[in-house]
Amino acid sequence: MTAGRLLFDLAAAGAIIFAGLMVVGRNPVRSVLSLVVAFFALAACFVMLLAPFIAALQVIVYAGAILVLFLFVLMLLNVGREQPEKTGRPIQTVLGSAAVLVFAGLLLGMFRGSGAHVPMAADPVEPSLLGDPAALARLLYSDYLLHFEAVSVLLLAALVGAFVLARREHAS
Amino acid sequence: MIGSIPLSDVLLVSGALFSIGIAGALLRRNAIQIFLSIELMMNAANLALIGYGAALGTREGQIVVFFVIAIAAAEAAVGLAIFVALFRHTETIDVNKINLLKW
Amino acid sequence: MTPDLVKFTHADLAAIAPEMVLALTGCLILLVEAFAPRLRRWFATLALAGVAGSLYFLLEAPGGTTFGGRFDTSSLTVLMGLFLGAAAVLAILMAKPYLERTGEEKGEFYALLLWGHLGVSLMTRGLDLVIVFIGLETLSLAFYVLAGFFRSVAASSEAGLKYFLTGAFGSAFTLYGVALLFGASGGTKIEGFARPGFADSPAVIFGLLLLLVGFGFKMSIAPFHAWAPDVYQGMPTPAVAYLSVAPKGASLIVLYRVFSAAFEGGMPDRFRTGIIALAILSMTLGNVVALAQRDIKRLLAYSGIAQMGYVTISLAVFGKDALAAAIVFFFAYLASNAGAFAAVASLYRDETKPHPVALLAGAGRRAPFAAAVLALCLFSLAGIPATAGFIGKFFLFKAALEKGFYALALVGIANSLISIGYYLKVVYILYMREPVEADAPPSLAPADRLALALCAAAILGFGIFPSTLWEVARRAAATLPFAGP
Amino acid sequence: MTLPLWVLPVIPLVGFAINGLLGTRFGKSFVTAVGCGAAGLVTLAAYSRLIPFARGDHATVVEPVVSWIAVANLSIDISFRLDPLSALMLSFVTFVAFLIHIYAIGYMHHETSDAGYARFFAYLNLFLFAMLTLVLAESFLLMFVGWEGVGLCSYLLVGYYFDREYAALAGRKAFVVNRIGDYGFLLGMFGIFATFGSLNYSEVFRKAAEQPAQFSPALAAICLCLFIGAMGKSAQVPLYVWLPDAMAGPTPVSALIHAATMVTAGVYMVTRCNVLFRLAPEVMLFVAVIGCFTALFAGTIAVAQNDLKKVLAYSTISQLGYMFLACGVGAFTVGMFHVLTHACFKACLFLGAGCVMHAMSDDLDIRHMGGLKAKMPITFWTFLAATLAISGIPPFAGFFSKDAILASSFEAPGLGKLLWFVGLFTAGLTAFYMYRIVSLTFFGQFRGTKEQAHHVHEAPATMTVPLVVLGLLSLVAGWLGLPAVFGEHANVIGPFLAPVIAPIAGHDAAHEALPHATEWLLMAVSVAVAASGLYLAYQWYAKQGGRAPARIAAAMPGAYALVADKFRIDELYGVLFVRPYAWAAHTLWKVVDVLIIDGLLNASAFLVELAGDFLRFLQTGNVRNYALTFFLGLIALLLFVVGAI
Amino acid sequence: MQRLLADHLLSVLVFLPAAGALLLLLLPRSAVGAARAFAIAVSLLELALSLPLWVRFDLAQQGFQFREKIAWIPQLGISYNVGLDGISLLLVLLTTILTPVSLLFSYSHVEKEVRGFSIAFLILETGMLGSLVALDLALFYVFWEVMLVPMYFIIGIWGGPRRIYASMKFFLFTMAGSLLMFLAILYLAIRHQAATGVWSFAFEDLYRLAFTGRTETLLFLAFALAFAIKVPVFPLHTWLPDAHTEAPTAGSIILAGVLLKLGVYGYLRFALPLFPDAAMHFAPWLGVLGVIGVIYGAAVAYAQHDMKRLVAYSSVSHLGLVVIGIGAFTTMSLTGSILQMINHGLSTGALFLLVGVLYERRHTRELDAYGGIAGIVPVTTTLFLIATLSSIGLPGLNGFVGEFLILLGTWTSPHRWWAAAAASGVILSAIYMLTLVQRVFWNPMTHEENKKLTDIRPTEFIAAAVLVVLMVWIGVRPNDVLDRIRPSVEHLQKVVAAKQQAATYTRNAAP
Repeated sequence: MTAGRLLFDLAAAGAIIFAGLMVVGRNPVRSVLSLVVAFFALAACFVMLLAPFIAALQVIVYAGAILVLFLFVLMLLNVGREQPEKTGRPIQTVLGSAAVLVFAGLLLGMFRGSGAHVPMAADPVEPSLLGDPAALARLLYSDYLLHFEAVSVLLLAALVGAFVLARREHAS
Repeated sequence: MIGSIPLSDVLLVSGALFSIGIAGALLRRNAIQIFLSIELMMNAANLALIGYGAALGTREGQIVVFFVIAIAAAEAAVGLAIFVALFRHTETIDVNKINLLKW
Repeated sequence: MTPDLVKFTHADLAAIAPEMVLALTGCLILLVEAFAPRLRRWFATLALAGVAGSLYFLLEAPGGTTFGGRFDTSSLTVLMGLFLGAAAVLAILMAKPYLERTGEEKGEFYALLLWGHLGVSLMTRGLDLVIVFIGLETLSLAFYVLAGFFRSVAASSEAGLKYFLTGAFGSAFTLYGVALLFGASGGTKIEGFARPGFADSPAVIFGLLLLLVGFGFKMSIAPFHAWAPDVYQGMPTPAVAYLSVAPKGASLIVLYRVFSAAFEGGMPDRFRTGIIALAILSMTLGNVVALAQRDIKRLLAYSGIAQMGYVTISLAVFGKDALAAAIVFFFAYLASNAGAFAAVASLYRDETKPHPVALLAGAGRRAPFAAAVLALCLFSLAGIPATAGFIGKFFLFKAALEKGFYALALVGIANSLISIGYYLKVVYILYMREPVEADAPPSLAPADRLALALCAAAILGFGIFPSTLWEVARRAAATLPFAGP
Repeated sequence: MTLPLWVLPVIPLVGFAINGLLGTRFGKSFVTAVGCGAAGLVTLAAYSRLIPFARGDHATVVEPVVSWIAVANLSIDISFRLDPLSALMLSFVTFVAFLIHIYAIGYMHHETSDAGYARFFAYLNLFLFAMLTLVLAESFLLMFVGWEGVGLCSYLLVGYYFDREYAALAGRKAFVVNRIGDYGFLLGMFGIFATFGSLNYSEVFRKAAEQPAQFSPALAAICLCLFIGAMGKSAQVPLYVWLPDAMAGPTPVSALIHAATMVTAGVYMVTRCNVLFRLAPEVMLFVAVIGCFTALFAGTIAVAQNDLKKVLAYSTISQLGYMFLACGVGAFTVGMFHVLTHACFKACLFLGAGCVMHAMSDDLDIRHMGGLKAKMPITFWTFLAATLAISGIPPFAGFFSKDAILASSFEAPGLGKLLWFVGLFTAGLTAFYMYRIVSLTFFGQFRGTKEQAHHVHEAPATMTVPLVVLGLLSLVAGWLGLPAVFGEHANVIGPFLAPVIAPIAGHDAAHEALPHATEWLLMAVSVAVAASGLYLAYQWYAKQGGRAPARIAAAMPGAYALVADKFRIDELYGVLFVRPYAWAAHTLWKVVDVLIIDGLLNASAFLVELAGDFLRFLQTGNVRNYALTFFLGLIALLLFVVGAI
Repeated sequence: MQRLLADHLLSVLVFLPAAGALLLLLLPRSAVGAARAFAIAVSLLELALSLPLWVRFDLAQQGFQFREKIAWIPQLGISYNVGLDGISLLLVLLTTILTPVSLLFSYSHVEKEVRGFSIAFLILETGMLGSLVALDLALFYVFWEVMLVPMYFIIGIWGGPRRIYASMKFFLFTMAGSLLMFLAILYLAIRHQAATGVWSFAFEDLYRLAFTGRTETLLFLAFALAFAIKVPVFPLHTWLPDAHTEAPTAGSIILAGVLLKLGVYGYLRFALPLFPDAAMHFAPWLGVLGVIGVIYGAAVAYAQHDMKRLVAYSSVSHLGLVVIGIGAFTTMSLTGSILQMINHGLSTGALFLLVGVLYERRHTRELDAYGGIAGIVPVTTTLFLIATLSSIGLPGLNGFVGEFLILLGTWTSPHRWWAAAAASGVILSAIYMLTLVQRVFWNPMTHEENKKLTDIRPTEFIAAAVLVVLMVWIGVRPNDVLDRIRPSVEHLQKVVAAKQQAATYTRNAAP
């Protein structure tokens, strides 16, 4: 039981707990916030898993940018806390939760079983160097160049799309 | 094993988070909360990727996560824009109330 | 690890050129929109030029894999590129008059269409699941927006929401599947799956199923179809015309790529049975529910679900000829379905309202050409001989019977009988009902006329002279490694 | 040079074609010329062949014209045959037909429309064509052509007044009932072909006569079928019902088709097939019994009828019964002899009735007539001659033929005596009812309306001349067949027809003639019976004005009504066949077609639609449900695929 | 041009109408008269071109003539492969005769969408001719289905009040059958490929395949169902009365005249030679269904109040007879059946035409709406009477010869009682047809409006007269036709017998 192990477990536990809160909470603002916490916890896990750079991204981009954006929108639309189901169609809830349990059972069962056995890479990277940003960057601009270009288009599309949808009609 | 952390634990956590995300997506009615749950699902995937990558001893996992984060950001932008656009019509983002198109 | 930073060869450039052209055309259109709005009349032309250019480069591109074996240029990708290009061209052609009628002639539409098209083409060409995933997301993002493009129309925005939520949900599963496969194969390259016994581990099966579900969602295979009718109904018709064809073809190719690599020992029986179940469910549900539809776009959506059921037969049969058959089927489906949507786009006066089938009454006399093409497309979808649709089914069922899937073929046949029920219903309304609307449908715009003519020509052309297409498709299919013959 | 036989049918056919196509345009006189011209021409042509034939050695002539149907081992030629039998038929068919054509000129005079007039003569010619084909045919199939042809013409001519419902109905009835007979004929032909491998007379009869043992087993059935055909055509019980109704046609038609020629086709056919019939004795017996019964049955009905033509119709049926009786007891020549004589006097009777009808302005009810003797003498005398003939009073024609029939039935083994007795009784009956109508029509006081009274007049020459000719014939025609007692060669017709009755190997055709004494006795008896019948009728109707019969009728009303209603056979058939069929047809349609078959189909279609209507509501419009279905689908797959591993 | 007609006569015949239809597309929709005239002209030209077939047809030759073969989908050995034998020759001529007849009749009666009507009709003719000459099963299937679409439109657009239901029923019924046949055809080709390593859909090649009992049974049933629906064999007939009743006159003529025959034709051409054992095994069923059809059709016809419906059911009865002839499978009965197809085409065609003549004037088909009109419309009456007599098989007209041959041939087959039972049709047909004649043309005139009826028009008269002339001709000189049928029938029987032996041989050889 090393310190790293302990930290990971704590962070994981935190992530799961706050994720749970995010889901059960009726108040959207509260669930955003709990998700922020969950993401921080996840970032911690990433660090434990030798991916400090990603952890940083996780904090900056996800917890920072994205979820803040969520908050903005929430404020903008000031939607209150979700009303309890009046329509009384419990089938969605019942079936949904049952299904989720089954799925979790399958997935986790698979992981507990043989699912976790993975082949070692041909030339495994020295663990301490795994998270090395320079190496990551080099990889990004060499093997993953195409992905990089593609994502640029994706972002552009998202940008333009968001603009199209959200701008006020000045024409009319 | 990644350091002292067995891969299976990492995967179990990721699986748990993924399932929680699904639960949220299925049980919440507020579009934004649904979308949050979906973000959680993607993060669960990220965790699995990082775990695998570390266990395999390759950086590819991290790279993938890098892209996933970018995609998630883009998705968020578009998604929220859609919510806003829709909200202009319906004054709500409770998906139970949004069913013009059906049958 | 090589010291030099950027690895970008001429080969890579040549390979990626088509996508670049698309991306740049999109940007160009936006720039024109921003700085010379008077030129908006030329957007469509520009977009067409862009597609044409990308096709040109696609045909020029030297074969083989690039970007470190992550990007494919082969007879398969070229053929699919043509397929997608054709879809894009048709969409653009019908978009111009459509947007003019609705006063929404914005450059963004074309730009997003082109970028989405880019994403789809990445899906067909990527040899790396991450590329595929990025392509998928690009497509999705672009079309989430296009679905909600008519911000002034509640239905459109709702379509956007529904497509977005379900789409994001679906791609989360896809992503998780990618993660699992990455873990199991130690990389994201598809070729990495081609390892003996790879498909034995549950994690891999799990991942493959997640992919199947994720892409099945894009193909709108039942039970992952539910988004399609609503989205089609609310989405601008030209975008639907593209969305209802191109991504489906690309998704099938992706699945074929992945499975052909992963199942080098042949597809496990239970996996296959699962796919068969999807096929049957999709065909039956699509056809039966389509019988009950009142809105032409929803009807076409369900018909599309059923048609994808037929395609899934090919996936279940899983082999060179099956893939070739599926490709032929997709070309037929492109001509018929896009043609149908083109006709619908040109036959309805008010785009922002629903499109009840009943409004088509009397169109046979008021808009003879559009109506005739619509009828032709429907007959083709129904698989009446001398149309492309028949040829598609012909090869599909041949493949199925060849591998001994008799029951599946029988179900397919039974379904095409049901399908005739609703296709003929539309034809009958077109030609045998007195008009209900006072004013005739809008006069046919040249672009629409061209689109319709192209579809009709393709339907009859493929229907009467299918051998070339079949030859090409088989050569294309041969580029994938299949277990056994 | 001799005229080829095929010309004979063709002449009237041409007449038919001309009148049918152009008749309406060129008016009555043209039609008359063509119609009667054709009839006359064909008569001349016929006799140009008959006279040499009769003079010569009566050798059978077969003249093939052209192959008609040739498939596999079936090869039917259009070929014609002239032998004593067909010669006999030919002789009177053409001649009587010609006379009746002439008569029709006068009779149809009052037909207003040229179209109708042309139609009438065209049909008459067509009938002549069919009848000649029937008579001259060399193969069963060709005979069947004529057979159906005459049926068609009877249908067309009975329904000549198409705008009168009863006429239209009668026509249809005639055709359908005949078709029932034809059904038998067809099966008979199939049997013949299956047995003999051919349908040509010469071949079939040769084979049958050569190896009777080999074929006789099949022949019972075949002959039965053939006889069913004959029953239809020659109006035998139970298929006689069409003939009385057929009187709805114009009287010349009744005379020509329903008395003289067509209805005797059955007898002709049976005689033609005598070789086959003689090999099927049980069928022969059946024929005899049916004939005998029909004679009696129809005779009985005739007694109580008041419609002049109806009485004649029933008497025709009864006389046809006699003919079959003759055939049944093996006296085919005698049967044919009666055909000949009957043709003469029955035609005469009908034409006479036609004149009366003409005079009474189409009223046929004998109760309205009376005392016409003075006003229309020619009609009366000819009618009387014919009546005496049919009643069998020597030396009139009927006497000889009928007496021959009675004699041959008397000498027949088995039931012979019984048949003879019934025949004899019927003879008396015949005399009675025939003289009954004579009395009621021509004697006593006129009982019709005023205008009828002064409208009554003798018919024009075109009508009376044929009457006279036929009257004479009904006197002399019988002398062709004087019984043996008048000397060896007294009987002309018997030897003339003898060659038709081919000897059958192993069957001895020769039967010993009756002793003369017996023969005289039989004659005496039959004459006595006939005479008493006449006398009774004269007493009751001419003298006492019908009080006695009225008393009898009053005494047993039920029986009288039954007879007067023709034993209500039509009603019986209605209940047994007609209405059940109509009911079955309707039920089959409504139940099997509409309810069951279409019901099943529409139901299945409806179920599919219903499923669609139900399933579409799974599309709730709520995106969460969509996500759920998606997820459930995934789980199902996982459980099925991964769960298994 | 000369060469074209010499070597590619069949192709010219098949595609000329389609070409005509394309040209019609160029006409403006308003050019009604032109469209009419053009369509008739094309169909007449077609007729003229088809006559050389009759002349140049070599009676001595038993196999197919006027052969043409061009690769179509070479990868699967599918080829444009056409030819003609006696059976198809007659049906082709029937088609080329009935099409102008129908168009001629429609000349004065179709006002709505004349161009569309003409186009549909010409395409229909291409479809019919194509499926009559196709010797490649894929090709056959294509033409077979192509016929469906124009007929669907003809019924659906120019039909009567219940035309929608009728057209839908017609389409679905036929589809239901042919889809199974489609699978069967594919399976055959696959088996051929498996056996020989070569793809082929050509009839001659597939003919060489031998199957185990069960497979052959299934395949045969798949084929037989498709054809039985088209014929139609009881109890698959219920689409026919509706289709006939609702279709416009011209449609009914073609439907009864040609389309139904294609069912029988397909059975003779494909089902029998390909699966002789199964066919022989099921022949008794076929015969029984035929007998039922004869009697049932006749009975139900008698119960009808609607002239067209009555004639439609009479078709069920007549084709039942044809089916019996095929079931009996003697040379005579087969010949009779084929001749009877032609006869039925002529007589029923004429009946529908003349019913149409009345309908166009009075706009009702109810028997009770007529009565006593013989005096008003003598010519129509006469023609109708002749058609009736032909249809009830009066000797001297065409109907009799066919009927007689079928019945006699059946009688000489082991199934004597079929003939005995079916011969009763002689009586029943007389009952319903004469009832029709009586109630329509005879009887007292009860409806004043009938007094104003006008007699047949020249165009109508020509159309009907052609048919009547043919009836008489075939009735008097049946040999002209029989000579052309006989060789093909004998050939067919030889082929079937040969394959039966071969098949049994291979089956015994197989372990």
